[in-house]
Amino acid sequence: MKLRGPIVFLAGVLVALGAGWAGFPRLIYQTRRQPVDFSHQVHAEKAGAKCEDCHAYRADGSFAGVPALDKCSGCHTAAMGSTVAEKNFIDQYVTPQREPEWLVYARQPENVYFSHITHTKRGNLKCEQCHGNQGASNSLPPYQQDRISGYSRDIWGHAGRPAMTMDACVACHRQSHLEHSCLDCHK
Amino acid sequence: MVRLTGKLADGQFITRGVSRCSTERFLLWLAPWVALLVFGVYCAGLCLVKGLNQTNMDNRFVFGLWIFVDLTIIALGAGAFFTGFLLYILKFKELSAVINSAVIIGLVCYSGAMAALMVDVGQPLRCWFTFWYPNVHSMLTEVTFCISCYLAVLAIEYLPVVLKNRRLKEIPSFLVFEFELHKLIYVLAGVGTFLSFFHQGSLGGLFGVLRGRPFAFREGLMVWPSTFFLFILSAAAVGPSFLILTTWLVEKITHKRLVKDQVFQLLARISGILLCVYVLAKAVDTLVWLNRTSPGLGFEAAQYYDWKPFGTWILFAEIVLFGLLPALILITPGLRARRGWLIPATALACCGVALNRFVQTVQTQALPTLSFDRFLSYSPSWQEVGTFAGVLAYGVLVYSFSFRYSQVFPEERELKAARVMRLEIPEEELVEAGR
Amino acid sequence: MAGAVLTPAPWRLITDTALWSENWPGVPRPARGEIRARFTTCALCPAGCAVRARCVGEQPVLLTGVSGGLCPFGLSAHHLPYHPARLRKGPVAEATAAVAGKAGQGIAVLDLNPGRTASWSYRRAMGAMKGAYLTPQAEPFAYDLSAARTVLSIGTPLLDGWGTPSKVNAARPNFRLIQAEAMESRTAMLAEQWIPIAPGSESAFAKSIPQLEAARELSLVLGEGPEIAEINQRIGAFGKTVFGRSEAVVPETWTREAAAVTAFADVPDHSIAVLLIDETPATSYIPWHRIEQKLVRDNPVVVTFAAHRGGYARHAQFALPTAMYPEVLDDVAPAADAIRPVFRLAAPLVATPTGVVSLAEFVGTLSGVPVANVLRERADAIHHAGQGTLHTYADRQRTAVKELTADAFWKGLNEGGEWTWEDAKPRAAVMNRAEVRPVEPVESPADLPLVAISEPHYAGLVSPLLTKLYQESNLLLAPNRIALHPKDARDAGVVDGGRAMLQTRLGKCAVEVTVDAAVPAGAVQVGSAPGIQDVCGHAARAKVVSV
Amino acid sequence: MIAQGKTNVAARYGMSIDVDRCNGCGACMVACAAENNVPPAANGATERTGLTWIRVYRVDNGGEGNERRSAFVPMLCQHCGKDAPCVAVCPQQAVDVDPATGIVGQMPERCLGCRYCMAACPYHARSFNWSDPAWPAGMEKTLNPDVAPRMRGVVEKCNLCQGRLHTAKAKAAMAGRVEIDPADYVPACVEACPTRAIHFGNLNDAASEVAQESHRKGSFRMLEALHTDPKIYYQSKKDWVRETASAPRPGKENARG
Repeated sequence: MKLRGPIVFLAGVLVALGAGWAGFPRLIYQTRRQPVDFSHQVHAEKAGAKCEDCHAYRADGSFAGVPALDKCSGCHTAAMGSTVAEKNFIDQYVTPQREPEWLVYARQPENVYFSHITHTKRGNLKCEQCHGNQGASNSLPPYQQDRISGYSRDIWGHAGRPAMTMDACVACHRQSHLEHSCLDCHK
Repeated sequence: MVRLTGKLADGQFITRGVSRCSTERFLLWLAPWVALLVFGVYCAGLCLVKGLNQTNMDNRFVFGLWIFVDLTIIALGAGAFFTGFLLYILKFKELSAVINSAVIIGLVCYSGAMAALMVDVGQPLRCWFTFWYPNVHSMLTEVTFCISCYLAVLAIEYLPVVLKNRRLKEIPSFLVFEFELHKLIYVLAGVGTFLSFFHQGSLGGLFGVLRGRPFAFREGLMVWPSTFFLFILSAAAVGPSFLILTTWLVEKITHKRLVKDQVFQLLARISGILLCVYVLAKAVDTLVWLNRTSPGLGFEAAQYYDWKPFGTWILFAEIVLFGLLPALILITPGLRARRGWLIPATALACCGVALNRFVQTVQTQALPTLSFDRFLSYSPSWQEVGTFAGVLAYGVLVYSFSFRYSQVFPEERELKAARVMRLEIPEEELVEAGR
Repeated sequence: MAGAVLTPAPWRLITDTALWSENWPGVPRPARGEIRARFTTCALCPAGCAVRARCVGEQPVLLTGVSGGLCPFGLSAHHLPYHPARLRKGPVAEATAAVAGKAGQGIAVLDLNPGRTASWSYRRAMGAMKGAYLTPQAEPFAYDLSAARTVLSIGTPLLDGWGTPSKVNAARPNFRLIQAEAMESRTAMLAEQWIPIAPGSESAFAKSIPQLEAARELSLVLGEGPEIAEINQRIGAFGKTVFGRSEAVVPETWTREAAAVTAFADVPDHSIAVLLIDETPATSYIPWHRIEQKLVRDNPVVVTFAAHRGGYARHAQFALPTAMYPEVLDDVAPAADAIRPVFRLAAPLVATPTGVVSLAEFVGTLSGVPVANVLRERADAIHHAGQGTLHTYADRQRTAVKELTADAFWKGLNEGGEWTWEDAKPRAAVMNRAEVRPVEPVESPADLPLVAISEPHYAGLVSPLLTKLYQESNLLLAPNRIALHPKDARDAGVVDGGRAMLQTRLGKCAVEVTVDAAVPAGAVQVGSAPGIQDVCGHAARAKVVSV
Repeated sequence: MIAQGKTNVAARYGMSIDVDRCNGCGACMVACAAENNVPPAANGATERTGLTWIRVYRVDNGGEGNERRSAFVPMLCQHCGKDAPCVAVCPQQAVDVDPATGIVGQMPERCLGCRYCMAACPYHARSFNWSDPAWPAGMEKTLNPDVAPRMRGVVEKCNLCQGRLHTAKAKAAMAGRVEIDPADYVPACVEACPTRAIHFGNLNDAASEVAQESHRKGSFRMLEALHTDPKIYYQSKKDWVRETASAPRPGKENARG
């Protein structure tokens, strides 16, 4: 009889743990599909493309991010391979000249200022250090969007990916003694 | 039939040996306060949903009615910690007669102030940032930490008051819990005293550290400006006065004697002595500020009192009329023994602390700092007044419920028995008392 | 509870709510894209400042000056296409029918921004239709501040947006400024000397100038009114600081076809049956009662071509939406200090909205005068004349016109460029003695105790951000405001920030009140809103009534 | 991991404002609002509830009639020194002074909206978002992508156009430089001023225009006796204008309206 209290307590703890770890992520994240089943690996290997070839810098040092359709249709006016994904891409986007609405995993909040050029050129960082091995992946992972904040789960660095949260930025800046003020990275 | 059972059920919760009014009268008493509370919640909701444009605050009057009310009620609620300090640490045993009342008042004041603060800030969802990313140099961080911790202490201290309810006492585990809690009370009182001493001070420091506002800025010891200590002192001095005032008010409303007269006398004496010390300290502080601090920052103190309606009368009112005068009444045994002197004196003392908080907050913001700037005025919008009224109603309701269903004044039964023996009591009242 | 704390759920939730507080609905996200610079010329006023537009993709997000700053109106012109008061559609077909129905009766075009190529189109169309081309006032002079040593200005906002501010600023260190004005205006504040005069006594003061001690040193007098030209002639300013206003070359056929320029005040009363008004971008406003006075009594037709609802659209039978800078290609009229010819194009920065009509095309269709390509025709005429240089803003190069092809010249103008003919000989100033102005009847001060001082600037449509100056600070007197001395405000029973009624013999207008000790007692400074101007001009007697 | 970038010598960005040149046109205020995505006035906003990071005050010598002389004084965040009054009071570190630039920064996303910093600022340089920001339909297209719009319930103020500093730094990095080109970093108000009354630069660079002007005769700072050590310098040849920098004087009640 004396044990009843602790048992109830433990059961409660277990239920809460289960709900928090297993149920909650399903509830809070909404999985969205990318418009195109894109393979970085194919482009890197067959087209021999480096990151900067598509994810380019502009003359003023700003970063163009995900390339626009122009860049893709430079090669893909007609099918180059025989995959279904490419055929779909051409039919749905290249031919009607519709920009695909890519979902950017690393999209930072509006108030974040991040300069790629400063990190790669002055800081000598490799793309992989923040983006993980994205460039060698064969397919795009599902885009898990937080229902409340609207941000991608990938920013938080789950499942072995490097995190892109403020804590991660600060940790690295602190290590290299480059932590000055909030406005260095916020706008 | 239903009403009868309701009545019976209600009566079963009332402490044995004391008389309480009928359920209908109680509900009648509650009705206006509940209405006011609902209105207050509506006003607060407006501010939360539509934003603070619902208030009349602006970029120059960044704090309005609420900060003044918060500071004042927290000062008045100081009776809780100070009585606890006197009772448990300094062992003034007589004060156990009012400690419950003091705790309730403290809880009401602090939780009310916190609620108002949550409406007052622009982004209530981010309130936890203060705990997660605290700036230890900020007086507001000190205030937030201490008030929320102390509120927790008060809530724990309030539990025994609730648990002393007749029906709740019947549940054994509650009784055990209460007993265990009672052992902790000294620790709680100690912690509570420290926290609240500290945050009364921090509240004083809130404006005292504003170097950019020479009207409020004070020099001080280490990191704390003199207002830090003056606020502690004034809160400690006025807390007991407010306790006298509320207890007297409850006695008047309920037509009962709740506390022995010597408790009143003790509280009044303590209040009076502390008030004397406070007035002296305040006078010295004011002189130092007028002649040294303010001119040192390039501000001739005379200009502060150039702007109508805040002439030098406000200094006089604050220090003499609402400070020295009640202090003298309260330390004179002959005067404070008479209710006709005691009650007005405590009321004056409470007004004094309110005026002090008003000067610190509202007048500071009204005065220009730039030579080409103007003197500003501000009057609260109905939404602000409504929110504040809601806080007041909330306080009255909590107190009413506590008073009805818990043993707020332990001496009440004893005093009542004495009264019943002394007077011929009409029969129906005895019947009611027997319930 | 204890279990839940060990899971990510509560932490995720509080973080998310905090994040949500950053991007909750209502906070817009600026579009991202490549940042580019484009150049144009500001067409809001004749100053025609060179503009560098910072664009995200094609969308301008910030306007700045090319050399030096811009005025607050020009800086924020890229907001105008989105102004809530924009006129976006109108009864085009009905207006066309109504005008056609009055064919053969007195038609006139009122051009509130004269001196543009479009003005020539109006003149040509009116020439073909035997109509009249009207401007607010015939201003034949141009002033050269760089040659002035002592300038007396009677209420002219010389340092506050007059002429071409960059030229004024460049000349400023070299001349002494005496400002005669009732209020200590922005110009008076920066002038070497301020002579306060009674409000409304500008004309009397001008007449007394020859008796002034400083009269001998004066090299230029600026002000309104017919006596100013005479004084300038007397002090020998003609040919030194006062010249005839120059215009860039126009194709010869235009000058042959064009109707004469008539000052609006010179039009006989009740003679206009059809009035077409071009009020965008207007640099001045003629009160409606003056316009009404010129219209025939029997069923006149007034069509205004406006970008917003606030001006004549309130009175005219037909208000037709028209495009304005920076959404339409137009040129900029020469400024008051343009002593040599100049030609600038305001190339559009955003797409021209659909559903707009232009007065030039309207009258072109009516009269059969081809107006579709007039800007190019004029640029070609300038190029053909082969004089002057093209100054391109992007590279700050000056190229002689002779070295450019006609296409290159046109392209240069369209990508932000200014043609000037620096070594042209300024035209001589010619006195126009026929000028007679209607004199305001003297009113009794008894029932209308205040004298109006009007704001020098009329800006028809301003960016919503101008609330920073009008509403969120008291830097500029808002168009719908009046300012009073504290004493007069007390007498009228009005308070700062309150509402009141401004009353004159012409009518009433609801206004907001600013109480300002800088306004002289007995005067009321009035904003430039058309509603106020309709009832209360400069020097008019007025009364303020609390409501 | 990160190559130790050559740390710049700390800069102290500041301004020198020539009051005698300011004609009060307000271009600085509008340019600032356009650059920093400050919304137009919310319904019923007044000079006390509006949002503006820079405000041009009309000041006068207190004279009556002909004796009256006025001037315009632009007031913005004075970017006080290390011990800025607003920095210490913020309960959650939403305000900081950048040791590398001397810029006093305000982080709207960290801000709780308690407004304590506003009470602390003697220059009234801070504004609170009393309402949700609102632009007329379509006008949000004209927002500057380099500055994040703020939400309701937070404090904002001048940060010397930090967005432009970011752009200048990225440009320098692209060109392989460590130091930014001073011509790339000019705040919007400075750029907009038609009379060039405002100069901007690094006060630690003795050769800069602002550093020299800050030592010139007639240079003054607002409320210097408060020891806030502002980096915004003013200058005027007129004695009465320089006196406006000191605290209000006794007996000046209701001098202005």
